[in-house]
Amino acid sequence: MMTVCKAVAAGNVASNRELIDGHFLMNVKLPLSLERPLPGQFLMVRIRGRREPFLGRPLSVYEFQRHVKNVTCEFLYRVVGKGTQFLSQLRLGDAVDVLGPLGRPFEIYPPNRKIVLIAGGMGIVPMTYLAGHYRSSGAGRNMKIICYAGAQNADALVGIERMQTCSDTRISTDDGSRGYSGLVTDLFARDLRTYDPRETAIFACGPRPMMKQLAVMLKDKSFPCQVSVEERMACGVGVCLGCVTAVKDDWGKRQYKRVCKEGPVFNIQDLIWD
Amino acid sequence: MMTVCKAVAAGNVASNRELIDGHFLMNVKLPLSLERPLPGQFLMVRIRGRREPFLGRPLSVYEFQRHVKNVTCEFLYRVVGKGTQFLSQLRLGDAVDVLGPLGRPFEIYPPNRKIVLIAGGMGIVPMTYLAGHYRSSGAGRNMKIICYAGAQNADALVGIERMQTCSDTRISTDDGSRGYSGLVTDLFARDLRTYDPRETAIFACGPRPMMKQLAVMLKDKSFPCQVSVEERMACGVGVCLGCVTAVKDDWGKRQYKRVCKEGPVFNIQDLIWD
Amino acid sequence: MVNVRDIKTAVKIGSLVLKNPVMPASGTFGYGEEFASFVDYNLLGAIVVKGLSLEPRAGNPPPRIIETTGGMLNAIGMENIGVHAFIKEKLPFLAQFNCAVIANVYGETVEEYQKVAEILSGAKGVHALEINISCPNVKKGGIAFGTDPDTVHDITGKVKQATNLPVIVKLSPNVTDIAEIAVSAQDAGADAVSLINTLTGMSVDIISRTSNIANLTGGLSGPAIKPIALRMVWEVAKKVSIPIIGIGGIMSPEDAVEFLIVGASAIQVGTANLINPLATMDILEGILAYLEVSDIMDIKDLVGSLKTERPREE
Amino acid sequence: MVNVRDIKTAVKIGSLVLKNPVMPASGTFGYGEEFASFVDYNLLGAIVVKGLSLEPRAGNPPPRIIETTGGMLNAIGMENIGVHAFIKEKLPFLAQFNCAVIANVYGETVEEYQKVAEILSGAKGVHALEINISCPNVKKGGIAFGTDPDTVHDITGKVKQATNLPVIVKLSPNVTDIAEIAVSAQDAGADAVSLINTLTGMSVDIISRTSNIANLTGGLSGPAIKPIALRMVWEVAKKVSIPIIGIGGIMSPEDAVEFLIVGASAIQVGTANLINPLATMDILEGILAYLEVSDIMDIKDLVGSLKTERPREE
Ligand SMILES: Cc1cc2nc3c(=O)[nH]c(=O)nc-3n(C[C@H](O)[C@H](O)[C@H](O)COP(=O)(O)OP(=O)(O)OC[C@H]3O[C@@H](n4cnc5c(N)ncnc54)[C@H](O)[C@@H]3O)c2cc1C
Ligand SMILES: Cc1cc2nc3c(=O)[nH]c(=O)nc-3n(C[C@H](O)[C@H](O)[C@H](O)COP(=O)(O)OP(=O)(O)OC[C@H]3O[C@@H](n4cnc5c(N)ncnc54)[C@H](O)[C@@H]3O)c2cc1C
Ligand SMILES: Cc1cc2nc3c(=O)[nH]c(=O)nc-3n(C[C@H](O)[C@H](O)[C@H](O)COP(=O)(O)O)c2cc1C
Ligand SMILES: Cc1cc2nc3c(=O)[nH]c(=O)nc-3n(C[C@H](O)[C@H](O)[C@H](O)COP(=O)(O)O)c2cc1C
Ligand code: FES
Ligand code: FES
Repeated sequence: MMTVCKAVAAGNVASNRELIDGHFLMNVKLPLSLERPLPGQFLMVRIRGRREPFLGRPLSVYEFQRHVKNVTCEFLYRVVGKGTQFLSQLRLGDAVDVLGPLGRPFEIYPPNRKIVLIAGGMGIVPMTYLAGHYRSSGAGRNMKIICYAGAQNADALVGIERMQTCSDTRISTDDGSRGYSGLVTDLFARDLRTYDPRETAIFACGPRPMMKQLAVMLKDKSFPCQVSVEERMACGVGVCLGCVTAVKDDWGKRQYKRVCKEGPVFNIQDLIWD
Repeated sequence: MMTVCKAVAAGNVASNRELIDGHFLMNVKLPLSLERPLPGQFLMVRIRGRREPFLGRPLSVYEFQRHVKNVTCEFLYRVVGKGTQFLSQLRLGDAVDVLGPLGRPFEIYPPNRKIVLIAGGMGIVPMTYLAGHYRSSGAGRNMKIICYAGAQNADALVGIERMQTCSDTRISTDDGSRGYSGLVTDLFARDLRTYDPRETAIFACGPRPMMKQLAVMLKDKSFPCQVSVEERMACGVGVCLGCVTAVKDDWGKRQYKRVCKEGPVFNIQDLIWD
Repeated sequence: MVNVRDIKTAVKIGSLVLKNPVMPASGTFGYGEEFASFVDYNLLGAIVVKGLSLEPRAGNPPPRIIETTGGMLNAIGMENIGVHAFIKEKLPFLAQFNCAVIANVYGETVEEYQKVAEILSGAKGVHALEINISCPNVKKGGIAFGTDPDTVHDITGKVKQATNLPVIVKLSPNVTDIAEIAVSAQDAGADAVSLINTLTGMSVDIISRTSNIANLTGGLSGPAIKPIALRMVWEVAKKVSIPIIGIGGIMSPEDAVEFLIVGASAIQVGTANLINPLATMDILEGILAYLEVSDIMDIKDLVGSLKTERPREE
Repeated sequence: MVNVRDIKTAVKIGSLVLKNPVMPASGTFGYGEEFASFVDYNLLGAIVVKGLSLEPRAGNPPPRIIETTGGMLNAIGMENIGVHAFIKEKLPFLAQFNCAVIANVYGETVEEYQKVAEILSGAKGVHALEINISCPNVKKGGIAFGTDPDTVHDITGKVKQATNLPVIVKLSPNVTDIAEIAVSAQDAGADAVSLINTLTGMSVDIISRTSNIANLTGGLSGPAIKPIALRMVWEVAKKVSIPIIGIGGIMSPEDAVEFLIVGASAIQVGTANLINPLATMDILEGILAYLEVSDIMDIKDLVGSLKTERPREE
């Protein structure tokens, strides 16, 4: 199942615009040799020929399209530091290097389940790509997809448009400026008892505290739940051991796993949240 | 005479195009507060917000114009390393920081002399600005300006167009592909005896070996000759002592002078060429 | 939120009180003449001038500098006009500002350090001495003074005898254990330590196969060395009780705050001045803004406030 | 101009002949599995694997890395699967390539170094050992082994006794005099030295006032440290006669050539791999191109060819 890319792909920015304050949608044209990322996989993105930012930055795929002469990959990202700041300054034609697709993708369960997606903040990105995958793959076309999407406030709710076209989307904002007032996990908690663990599959991506809360909520329940976690990365391919997160191994013993290789997707019950 | 700039001026690239292979003409829009550089002065140019290149790069002024709302400064530069490489990638609207005008300008002699300009390679830049100054200042309008301009070959002869409009221009190329075949100093040497030291003022800028040869040629002659020399710079304003060149002091003793402060213009007989 | 005007920013170095912790680093501000048109010296904590020796020094032949990734190498070779000319020609200009003047002192023998210190102590308008011990010790075959704890103890003690000005010992980072050196300086009576000076480095032109620096090696400065400088300040802060002045790659207010958090009471801005003559002012303003939004009333509360237990949820 | 195919690139490390001087640096290439799809190992001078200890180690908690200007800090904490698992699970894969395998060895006691070396020497497919002495010496209170010449002499000697493979001693840059340490290693029988390992550094999050590295400090690598690494190779080259492997911030063929010119016989590419998995190949190709245009028939003629007299006219 794991696919390995053969080299760094040379891309060019086709567009890069600010959707809402500090949130950018960037479309990158890439060679046909780039494989289609599976839901949950990510790419390492770097500005070509620059040493600042120095390392690539991991970004999830928001949309991916094959064309006759190239492929295009869309990224949706929030400016949080220097790396994303520099990315946000890229303009039409600027050169970027892209490494990927990387990481362990979501396991796609057989289509006899309800799909619940829980997205906090930029977690919406892999969730959207996953929902798109379900919808476009024959098997998933008739599945019920419910998406819970949370953000700090209505203005920060970005990227949910595409989600809305393919799922029943329920929105929360921390300040109540749109949808449910509170955390997205609280919104989901209200509905939790309506889902049957044997007929439901949960997928989640968001800030660590949100995921932790979800883990607590699901602790004694038997829902299958896969989450995509984030960690600072250097190589993205598993050689530097820089991106580890603590997980329980098969015997329940604590050990570190590479988010870029054994992750970013983990079963929520395997993760250790201390 | 020396003018000190009060701060770094925030500029924006208005255009930046490759004239001939590896030679760029860049026009930068700058605030009105930027003083008009005197011939021989330079500016420190940096790409705003980047640490690579790290230091500013000294560039001579090729042309300077005041407009109603801003000033524009033209630079003509050759890509020789990382700094100029990055400059060459700038595009319309990109932000640059400019510090200046800096350095000791050419001393403008009273207009009763023939002006001889000798330019090797990119030395054409300050020579062109100087010629323009002579022509536009009332005093110099009727002076005779002869310019010797040399380059490696016809293809590398860049920037001489403007010079030709205001002077009698004589061209040399190392390979003879245009004009005199040989070094520009040799071309000038052929004419040397036609100039009267009491009626001539020489200005020169070019690679160090060319300047050294000129110094040897003029050694026992009494021509006033000012040259603009180059040295790697960090601050451009005289604080780091990084840019020194060896000169003879008033008693003939060897000492170091800052090219950015006591220079870049020196009397040729003061320089030490070892 | 605190009002920025109420924030206490004073820093004590021995008997000297600086109004705030921001000053330029020696060698990146000349003798304070060139930057007077950019920076209002009345606002700075102090001015630190280029290193002074007993006699004028011509310095090294060019090229003296080369850019490297995130920094630069320099081998100026301690070019300076000598302590006497400094006092006569440069000090009167600086004396007009309401700002402490710190003289950076350089010697090739312990006696030279002592002599220069003595001369500067007699001059009106010098408020503290910074002893640059990263200099080659001519008597010991060119090994830097600053790499041996005993030599540092010796120099510090001798300089202290020669002056009643506060003495700051400026440490070399080219050592195995900088904290040990700092403790030596403290034991010998130093009023403060400043660190780091440059790391010795090299850069080669592969076409001519010569060094890009005529002196062969040079001192590395700039943001490239900031992580090393921060670590060294942290190590020294754990071992000494005298104030520490943090130096090394400070380009922004955020950088300066990092140094304060790991234990520096004040900071010096070096290479950043060469890129932006307003760097000291920009950094001072930014530190104040940080204190304001962080609700810190006295900068002392920030100094050494690093939390070493790291809660996993940030 | 020479033909690139005729250029001699072989490098001797003790009894081991590498076909060319380019190899990855330990810890930036894993155990060689991940990069096999990018790099043709048959073309590399050698593969150097992640540091191995006697028992498996879990390593440090995250965050383990942070970007800095022109480089990065890491504190992986020597996570590794242990020497036995390496031999059983990883070595067979590497053995299929026509490429020397160098095992990086790590220990907390001299005995551990010796034991790991012994075990590796019995394994088929390991061609040399690289002894990482930048590790905390548990017996001596966590001070790194590599900072004391006597300890280095001791470790090197003991490891040499335990193996008949060529032994490369990898030096720490966090020392006052790296040449002294290199000489110690040579005297004790090291077949080569490699340098530099990372410089200890720090980085602080000013919002949470915690270190950006859970371990508090980390090792600085990348182009930021290249000038320091070059200078150290130059210093060591003046003092030892065994081959030197240059490491530190090599991102391009030009960087690698600088190291060869100051005296390295071979080079390791570290952090560059993390940014560009093809870095080793690109650098190898570029070195060959440089040799070709420079008319150098044997790479040995480039090694240590720095001209220290610098004609002013370049
Ligand atoms: C597999 C994966 C997929 C991702 N997909 C997306 C995406 O689609 N859109 C998006 O906006 N972001 C995504 N991220 C997060 C993104 O990589 C970081 O925001 C980015 O690397 C920050 O770089 P910076 O230099 O701007 O910030 P920095 O200055 O490096 O850091 C700013 C803040 O962000 C935190 N941070 C830095 N790197 C990471 C990281 N890799 N993961 C989490 N936090 C980090 C820092 O700890 C700090 O608090 C993803 C991360 C991972 C691991
Ligand atoms: C007062 C002054 C005015 C100048 N005006 C112009 C101009 O109008 N147009 C133009 O093209 N260039 C001009 N230069 C030269 C220009 O500054 C350098 O070419 C530039 O700094 C090189 O930067 P780089 O990073 O591209 O090259 P680097 O990688 O730094 O160096 C490449 C080569 O250029 C040499 N070099 C680097 N900096 C300088 C320098 N400051 N002076 C001389 N040689 C240098 C290096 O030694 C090396 O051989 C001027 C220099 C000075 C001092
Ligand atoms: C051009 C230059 C000249 C310097 N001259 C001196 C000096 O005379 N005395 C001294 O103690 N330090 C000198 N230094 C070191 C700086 O004061 C400072 O310690 C070092 O550069 C690290 O700080 P930075 O990274 O902010 O530049 C000099 C540094 C530079 C770049
Ligand atoms: C993520 C990472 C892990 C490393 N692990 C090891 C190691 O296990 N053993 C070792 O000797 N050096 C290790 N190093 C040091 C490198 O081998 C190399 O000496 C150092 O990074 C400097 O080279 P560079 O600037 O090219 O990266 C590691 C470096 C990095 C960045
Ligand atoms: S980022 Fe290097 S191992 Fe994951
Ligand atoms: S460039 Fe700093 S003194 Fe001239």
